[in-house]
Amino acid sequence: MSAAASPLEQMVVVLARDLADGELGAAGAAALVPMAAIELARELHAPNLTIGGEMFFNPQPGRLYPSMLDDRALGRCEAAETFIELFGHSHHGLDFFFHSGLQVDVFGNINLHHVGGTLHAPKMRGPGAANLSYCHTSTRFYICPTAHTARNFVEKVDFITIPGHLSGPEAKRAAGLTNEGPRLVVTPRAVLDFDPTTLRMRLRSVHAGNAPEDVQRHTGFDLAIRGDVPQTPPPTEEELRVLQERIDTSGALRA
Amino acid sequence: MSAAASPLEQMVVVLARDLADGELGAAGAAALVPMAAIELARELHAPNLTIGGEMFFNPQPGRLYPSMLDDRALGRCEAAETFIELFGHSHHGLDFFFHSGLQVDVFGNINLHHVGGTLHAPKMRGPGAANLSYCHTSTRFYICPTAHTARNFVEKVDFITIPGHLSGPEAKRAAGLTNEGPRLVVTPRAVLDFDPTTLRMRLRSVHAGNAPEDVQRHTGFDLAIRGDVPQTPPPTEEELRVLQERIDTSGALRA
Amino acid sequence: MDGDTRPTRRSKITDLQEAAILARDALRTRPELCLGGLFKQGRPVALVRALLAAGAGGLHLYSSPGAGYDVDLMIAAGAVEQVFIPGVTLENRLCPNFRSAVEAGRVTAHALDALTVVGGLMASAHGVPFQPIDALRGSDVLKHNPLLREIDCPFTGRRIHAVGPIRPRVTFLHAQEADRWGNLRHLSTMVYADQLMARASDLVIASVDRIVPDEVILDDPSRVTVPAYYVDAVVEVPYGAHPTASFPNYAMDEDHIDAYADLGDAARAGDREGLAAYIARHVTGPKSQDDYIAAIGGTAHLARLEAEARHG
Amino acid sequence: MDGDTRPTRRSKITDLQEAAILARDALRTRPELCLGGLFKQGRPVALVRALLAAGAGGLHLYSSPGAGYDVDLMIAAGAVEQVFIPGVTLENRLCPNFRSAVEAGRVTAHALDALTVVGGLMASAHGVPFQPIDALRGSDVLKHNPLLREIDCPFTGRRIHAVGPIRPRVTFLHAQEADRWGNLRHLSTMVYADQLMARASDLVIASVDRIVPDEVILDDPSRVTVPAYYVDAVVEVPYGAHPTASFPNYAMDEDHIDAYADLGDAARAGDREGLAAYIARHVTGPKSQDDYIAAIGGTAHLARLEAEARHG
Repeated sequence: MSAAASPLEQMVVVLARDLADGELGAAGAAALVPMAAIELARELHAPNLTIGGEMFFNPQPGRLYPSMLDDRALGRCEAAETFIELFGHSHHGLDFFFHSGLQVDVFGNINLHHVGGTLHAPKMRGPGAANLSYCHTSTRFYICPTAHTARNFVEKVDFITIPGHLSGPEAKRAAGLTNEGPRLVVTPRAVLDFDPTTLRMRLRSVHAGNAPEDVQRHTGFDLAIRGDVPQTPPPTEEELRVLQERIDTSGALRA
Repeated sequence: MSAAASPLEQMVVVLARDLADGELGAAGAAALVPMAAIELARELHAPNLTIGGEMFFNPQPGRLYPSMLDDRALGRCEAAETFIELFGHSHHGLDFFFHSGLQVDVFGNINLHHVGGTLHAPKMRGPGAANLSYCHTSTRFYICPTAHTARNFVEKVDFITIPGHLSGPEAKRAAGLTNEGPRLVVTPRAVLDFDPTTLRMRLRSVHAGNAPEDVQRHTGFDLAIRGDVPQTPPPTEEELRVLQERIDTSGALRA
Repeated sequence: MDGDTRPTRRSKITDLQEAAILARDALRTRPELCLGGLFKQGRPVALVRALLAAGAGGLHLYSSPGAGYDVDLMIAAGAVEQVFIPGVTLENRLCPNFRSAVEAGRVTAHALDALTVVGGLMASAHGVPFQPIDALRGSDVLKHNPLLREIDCPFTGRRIHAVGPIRPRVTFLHAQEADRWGNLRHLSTMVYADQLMARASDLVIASVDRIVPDEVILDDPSRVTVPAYYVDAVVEVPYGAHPTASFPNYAMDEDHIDAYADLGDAARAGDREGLAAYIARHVTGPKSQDDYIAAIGGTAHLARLEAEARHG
Repeated sequence: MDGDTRPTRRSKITDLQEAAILARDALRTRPELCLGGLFKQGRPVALVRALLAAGAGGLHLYSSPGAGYDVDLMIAAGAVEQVFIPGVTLENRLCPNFRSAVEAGRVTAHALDALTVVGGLMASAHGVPFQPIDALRGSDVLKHNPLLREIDCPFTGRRIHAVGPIRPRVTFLHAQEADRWGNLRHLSTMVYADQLMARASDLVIASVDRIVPDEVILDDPSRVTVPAYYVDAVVEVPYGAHPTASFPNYAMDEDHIDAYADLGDAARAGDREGLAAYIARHVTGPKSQDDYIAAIGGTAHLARLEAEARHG
């Protein structure tokens, strides 16, 4: 069954494995992959992981939805909150959060505001983003765009909506970003992480069917590939079965 | 029927007549008389008066309770709030509020903290008070103690829990108390108000059966009685009937 | 005087046209309009359409921190000057008219974050001159955010942020139920910032799926989400949130929103005819909500959204 | 591995004794205890008794801004050093042991106001270093209030007040229902500051009239007043709020509180025997809530309070 895993399923499994029991975390705006990852972790090894911080706790959506902020997904959950409580969570922080964006750069900074031009005279205006705080009040976050191309993986974003590692350790310290920040970048092609010294992104593993040079070709900056790049451990049979039978009941991750 | 009005009923009627349609107000801690007054005003001439600001709106208690902060009285109301919303109301202010206390002085200052000694070495420690803000964020307030003696009506309170007119117009201005403050003092014996120039308390009318000199004798400061003191207009038949039949159904104001 | 003749309490029930005129006139004194709900749920879209039909313009738009269809529609109708909403998106795709208008410089879209907007509404609701914020760092949004200030924290000595009160002149909300006095009940699980906005705003107008008897409110006061004190007018508008959702009554109409977005994308590409026809058919054309319902496919179409809300 | 064997989520259900020991040990690190409810409703009195029986001392007491019986009882038991509650009263009469202890200098009762306490809890819940307050003027309380500071408002330039975070080490709450995970449902109309306290505190322990199945919570999430995330332990304690009320289940026991206050007044006048016997009988004596119920007159007595809650 694991051979048949879709790229999004592979992403979900990588992320789920990194979430620990007892943690508090939320999925962010592009919820499909993150929510599946959280639910999979809860099913398999983290029954005391709490989904919270986005105005609801521990939803039981029955299937996956691209948006996880309305009653379609949240009608059945353990408790509802409002933006006032979200204000508090944003300050107290979560254990983990998820982001994606129009552009991601080599330091894991994320742009959701504009590509080209300036903020008020943009060539292309993006959606902006509401939640800027969890990226640094939370212990860590994950970047998980569902596309991985040389257009969205750029050397330097045009606008830092969500700070990742800024321009490295010194800039991060100067800005008061004291938490880990982006830990992993999980895409349909590969898993990337950050060099602990420079905080530049590097290739950690490639998913089945992707060669390191392919990943480099689809990335707009140098991944500094040296030597062999391991393959991402594929989903186990158990992981895939639970994911498909209990979480992604409508097959959204395989569409 | 009006001849039979009890002193508390007389107080209720005086207060009710001073409340206007469309206003927002609350009863305060010693709720019996104030809540009856608000309800009577709503029944007779102020159907759009909103009871609010104390974590609930427009209760329908069925009868009067000495405390109006629990579900006995509030189980049936239009909406419930919490102390966070009370925090907001306390800043935005009400149209009217009610207070009473251990001591009331000639400027309408109220003491609920201690009589004799100091705050931390009191001769007699009172209950303190939670709500210090409505006395000045609200347009006006009423003082309505259910006792009127030379012991609780004093020249100067030992501790200003609730500021009335402080020591007069200048002190009030200096403290930033820009609203009317205490408008009327309504007791079981009389109605008192404040000289607009000095803001000292003076006798406005005496309830049926009370001579001005009796009121003076039971007041610990000079009421500066000059000439005739009018009698408080007694409750009308209508006022008393509505009060007894629809509001004070258990006769708490006549006990 | 007959003792049983009690004076009469004023009902706050009005109709869409009157509500729109009330809002339009208030917004002429200060153009700050705030919209309830979030993205595709609980948005007061019927009130928005009525306001557009009544001829509002030059608006400064606020919302809970995420909005899409209605904001895009108001921009398409030329009614918006500035947008103070952190995230503007249809979620599955970008907002076409928002994007065009900002790229063309016709609309200013401020760079904001959720805490600034929520904090500003909190300051207004609480009646304090500002709300401290201590969770914003590193983002370029901080360089542009027009509502934020840096202050020295009097307790910690650190540099932190603060936002002054955001006090919308008019807020539109959509709830599932209200009584005639304006006590609102959100029966949906998610209520977002609706309660906060109601407390923070000058004038609050709510649409509801239905008006309920007084007793429904009195028998369960804990269910009232927005007390009538904060509400100035209430309008019963069946499907008043369409094409957004009003759970548990009806789901969002994703197909409608997608078709609208296709017209917006066509307009971006130079063909404005379809978008103009959409606005004529859905916004300026309908004389009533019944007309609007007919225009979107009638009750058979809405029955599908109701079924989806019930069964997922 | 059997795919149907899911890992097990931890229940937060515990018993009174364990809850008391948890609280007592936490309070040794910082003695700030906060009590839910207000005056005679929703006070976590069974938890208070258990804590007293477990031997707490030197406490700093917080609460929503008004408290009475339980605070007085803790003072009578010698467990309290400082009181940070604006109003301490039995409403129809003064608190006898509070009064005696403050007059004798055994307990420090700070002069505070509601906005300072609520604002401090708000700052803690919101995670900000302070809460501005702009509605305190003219009171002598401002000269003594230990939690308040004057600051220059960065927006208006005016002198206003600010309060830093109040973060209780332990908060006790009483609610009517919870699931085993600790999701609380207040079925009473009034919830006061319970939600705020839960969000503001380090360790939250709740007593409930009954534990309900998970489905009760999931089928109506809007009814959950305090999400389990904020709750560390939950104890099912029938009549756990007695002698205060737990509406709609049972009313306050005014007679019990009055009889207690008479003993307190006697103690003030020099006769401490009755009060000591009361504490032995109700606080240190009972081995369980069943023992306590027997001590207060058994289920027949409580049936009257239940009837009063139903019929007023």
